[in-house]
Amino acid sequence: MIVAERKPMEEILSMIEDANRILVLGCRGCTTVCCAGGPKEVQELATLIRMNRKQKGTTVETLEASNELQCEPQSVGPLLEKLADQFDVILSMACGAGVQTIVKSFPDVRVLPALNTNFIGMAEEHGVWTEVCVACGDCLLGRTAGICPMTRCAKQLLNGPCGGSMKGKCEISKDVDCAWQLIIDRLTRLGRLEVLEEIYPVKDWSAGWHRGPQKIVREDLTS
Amino acid sequence: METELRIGVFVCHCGINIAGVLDIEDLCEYAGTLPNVVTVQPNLFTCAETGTSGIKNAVKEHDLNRVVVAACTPRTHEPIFRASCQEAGINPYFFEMVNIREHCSWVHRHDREAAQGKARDLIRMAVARAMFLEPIETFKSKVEPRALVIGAGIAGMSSALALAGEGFDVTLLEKKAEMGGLLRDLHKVAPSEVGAGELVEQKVAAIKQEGRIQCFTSATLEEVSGYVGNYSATFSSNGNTHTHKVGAIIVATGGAPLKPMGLYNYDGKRVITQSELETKLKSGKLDAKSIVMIQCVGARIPERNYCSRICCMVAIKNSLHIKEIAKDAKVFVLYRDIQAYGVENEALFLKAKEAGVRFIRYNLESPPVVGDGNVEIYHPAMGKEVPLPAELVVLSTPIVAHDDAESVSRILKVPVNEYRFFLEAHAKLSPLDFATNGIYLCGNAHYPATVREAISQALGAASRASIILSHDAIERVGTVARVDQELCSSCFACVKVCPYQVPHMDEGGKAMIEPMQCQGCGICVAECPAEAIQFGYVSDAQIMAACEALCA
Amino acid sequence: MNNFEPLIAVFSCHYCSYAAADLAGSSRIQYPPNIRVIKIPCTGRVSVNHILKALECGADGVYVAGCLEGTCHFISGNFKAKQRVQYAKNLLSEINMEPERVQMYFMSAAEGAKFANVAKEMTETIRELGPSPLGQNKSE
Amino acid sequence: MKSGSNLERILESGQFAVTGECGPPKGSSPKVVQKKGELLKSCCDALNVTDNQTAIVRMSSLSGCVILQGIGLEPVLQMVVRDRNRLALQSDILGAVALGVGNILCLSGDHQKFGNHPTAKGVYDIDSMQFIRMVKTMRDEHKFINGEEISGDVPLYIGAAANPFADPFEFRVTRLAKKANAGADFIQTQGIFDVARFAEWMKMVRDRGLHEKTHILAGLIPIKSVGMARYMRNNVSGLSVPKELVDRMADAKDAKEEGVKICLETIEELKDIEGVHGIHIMAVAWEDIVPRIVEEAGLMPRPVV
Repeated sequence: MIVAERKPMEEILSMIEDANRILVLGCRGCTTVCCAGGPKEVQELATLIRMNRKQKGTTVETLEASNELQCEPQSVGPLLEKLADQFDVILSMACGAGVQTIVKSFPDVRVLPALNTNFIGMAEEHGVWTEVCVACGDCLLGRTAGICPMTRCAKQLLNGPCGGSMKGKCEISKDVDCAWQLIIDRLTRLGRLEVLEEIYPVKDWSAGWHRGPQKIVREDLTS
Repeated sequence: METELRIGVFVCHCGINIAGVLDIEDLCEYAGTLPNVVTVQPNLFTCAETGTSGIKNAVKEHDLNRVVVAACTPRTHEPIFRASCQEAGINPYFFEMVNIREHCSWVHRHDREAAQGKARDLIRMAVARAMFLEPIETFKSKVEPRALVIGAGIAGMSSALALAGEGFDVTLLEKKAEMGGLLRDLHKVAPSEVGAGELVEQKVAAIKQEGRIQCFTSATLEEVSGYVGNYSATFSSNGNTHTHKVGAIIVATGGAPLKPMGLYNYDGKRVITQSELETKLKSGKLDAKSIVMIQCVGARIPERNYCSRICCMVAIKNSLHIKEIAKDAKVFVLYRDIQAYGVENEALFLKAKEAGVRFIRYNLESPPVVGDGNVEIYHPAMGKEVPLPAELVVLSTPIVAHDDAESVSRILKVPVNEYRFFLEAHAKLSPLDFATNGIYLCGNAHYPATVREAISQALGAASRASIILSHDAIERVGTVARVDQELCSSCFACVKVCPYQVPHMDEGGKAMIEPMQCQGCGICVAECPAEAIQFGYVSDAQIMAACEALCA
Repeated sequence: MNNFEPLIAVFSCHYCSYAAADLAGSSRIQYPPNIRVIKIPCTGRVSVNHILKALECGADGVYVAGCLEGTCHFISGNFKAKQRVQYAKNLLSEINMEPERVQMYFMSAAEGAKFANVAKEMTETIRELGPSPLGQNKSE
Repeated sequence: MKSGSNLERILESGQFAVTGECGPPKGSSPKVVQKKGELLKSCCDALNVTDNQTAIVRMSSLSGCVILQGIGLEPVLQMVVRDRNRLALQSDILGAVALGVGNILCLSGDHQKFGNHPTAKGVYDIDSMQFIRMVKTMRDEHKFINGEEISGDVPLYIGAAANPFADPFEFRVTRLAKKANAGADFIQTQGIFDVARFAEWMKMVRDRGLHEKTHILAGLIPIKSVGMARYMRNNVSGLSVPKELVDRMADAKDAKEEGVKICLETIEELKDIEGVHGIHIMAVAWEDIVPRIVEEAGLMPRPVV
């Protein structure tokens, strides 16, 4: 899932300084699941905004809503469509994709992000998410025992651990596992360590980072 | 379609308990100004017959659909007023109580003005909350009058017999090929001196005679689903798989003495454990004339820091048995601390000392050293190492949990501690219960216990279980959390935070809370990021309304 | 600001702190009349949004009073509450309000005196802090 | 001959090589490089010029190489993949060859987090292994990494690094094998303080015949003070500094002398390990000690091949 977290209040408050009618719009998809931008967090943020204004002796009108999947234009729905124009600002609590979908749906309303979209992650335990995928567009998990060195190796090495790997930890921090140690451990366990003898060729980045916006079209699904 | 809210407020004088401090007339007048309040009535004692009938009459007369009573604590009086509401024909949960006695008149006697203001605030908050009350129904669930007892050692057998004696069917599972458990290996049970074997045979015979107990040996528990009164347990026994419906479950999986591999030259021949000693005593094969017992072997050490509690008594008991067989045998007990609690145990300890058993204390820094035919020990009184003759060395090792405790714990969703002993819901309030309703524990599965303790716990657990089993159905008030699956984002937050592991994902991938299992704490409700969990009993709307009414 | 009388909302759990408040009452232990108890089944029921709401609606302080640590009637409710109170404190800091306006307390059902002391302590804490900028007292 | 560099000639003729290291300045003066070069000129067969070492910005490695060449020294061009993508790497390589550089050391580079620009974006387009192979392909097949033809020769003697002290230990030799297969002609190891562990690693290297595929130059870091020893023991990832060594430095009357002594003892031990074809001395901020060490290790004068 996409993992995000709320921006610092200071940043949010300064973005909406001149807005008096604010729609705080959550997403019931990923950002609900990562507890950053679901209905509960929407309420929390709206309340904090009102509290802040009240402290300053001014008022603000907030409306709290969440739609199903903010990155799906269809999920805007008629009700939201009707409401949106009444607001100075739509403060989106979705990921970057959700924010931009709302931007596209409401060309005349200021749409602002309340979250920082951090990474694609897995839920380690309740309240802990870790980055495990960088959406490189050229998945190599099949050759690395299911552990992604593009995400989890600070140098994105493809041919084994660098000289900074010590006691299973990465040189950048004792709290970070060396991805290659994990890969080697798991390949050893699976009895497939020999796959690492081969020199992994240079990566095809054309489908990944720094390559301009990507698009996937499934002809069988389009109309 | 919303019916108009019609709230009646009843303010109690409680004699002078409330009226002596607060101005009831003012409170009534104030309550009358609050939104949706259609009638306000003062009572001398609202809980008296005149008061409750007053409520019932007012409901009819004013067509009330919400009742607020400002009186004493709901912890004692709420049921009375809920019953009045029900009798008057409105849902008993359309009732809200304000505590202006314990929380106001009794504690602010010296500041009447402020107390009066606080009472007004509390009434205002309650009226606001009342507007969002939701009707709550009770529902019933049938109880299977059968218990599952896991483990047929002394604790499990005792539980099973007790339950059968009360007329309940029992499914008794034993993982070994025969019943009896740990006791099978023992000699005599202190302080009664009853033969352990006899005790086992008695119980086994009783169980075989008891038609209500179905015992399955070589059995493994595989799966348990359901909830109190209505569990379904699947297990295998001798190659067959069975599924039994049971209303309650007792965990009596026991424990086993630690095998002291690698400790004090343990070899099972010249260096043996207490239970191996008992086997020798039982068969009359003990011929050693000098015996050294070492206590706390593998216990109360950093990696296993609990005291097994019973080993001191076992050592005392066995040293006395040795002295009985051979008066001139030299018996030394090397100990760190002695656990001989209670009159009888203390008496046995003295008896052992009188019989010439020598007790020498050691500490972890200078443990005894087992040599060839002797044991070296630092004697604190002599201040030096002393060799003790030892034809036989007996190690007292702690009871440790069985390896399969973990799997039973997982299947039943009940907790174990770091040493895999099962963990009760509350050490004092519910020592035999798990937090999950309808599952109980006893014996060594919980913590090392003497036979006597194991039996008392077993009877207690059986009695706890019979409270459930004796009902045809369990009635449960719907003060429980419920998932609105339309809103559920399938984030698993409820699954992860519920202390009772009740929420789960249903086949549609949405969270589901079985009302019979829900304990009504509301933890998941507050945690759910999708606000998809409803809790009509104490809803967000009610709490928010009370907050909004904090200030007039 | 000597005449400032703080208004404090208390989320009190049925099994422990509400019972402790009852005991304070039946023992006639006097404490400041500044607190307003909102009864909940377990402090685990309290969400951050409830705490914020009470503050937004004018409470000068809010505290959550649960069972003693390790003895929650619902096992871990008071632990969750403690975490959420801490989170709420962080949120207050983010909007430049004093985090001390929100507190967590633990007490058993038998601790009537503690309930009273906590009420006193919290009232004093809030009196020191002064009126909440969101409260009804702020203009005084 | 692959490049015909002095280093190549010495190693290929079976002589014990000595290389040194020269860190360019955090500034634009060529004099600093020249001064270090003069110090090391007589005692080293080639001099590595570091590439933004520890991710701290310095004068470029290639410029350092050219400056050294100007005073008659043979440089080893260090290059890290942290700062350059495959385009920049290849173009710099061509430029280096054009300027007469004959040796290259292909590295990943220390993570940017450790340097003076911790917020910089790391490039890591390709990894060090792929880098080695890329240079080899450029040299041997006259092809860029995309398969296109290169006009002209790319005569480079290719080096790589190895760290026998990093984890997982067993995999370190596999990684060395990969580097040798990728095209590393010589290897410079991490600084060695734990000779026993290095010897163990070398045994694994010999078991796989790798000492015959590539020339291993054992890394040495002369220790100047107990503080430095302690720092390296506690803070430098990938180094193994035994406690006894720290104690020895702490107990020494003259720490610098003790450091030299340790270094010389280490060299003696290294000479006896089969498969070690030379040493690489990294005397960071203590360049002036190198001539003495090489002299007293009995490695002077340097052979002319």
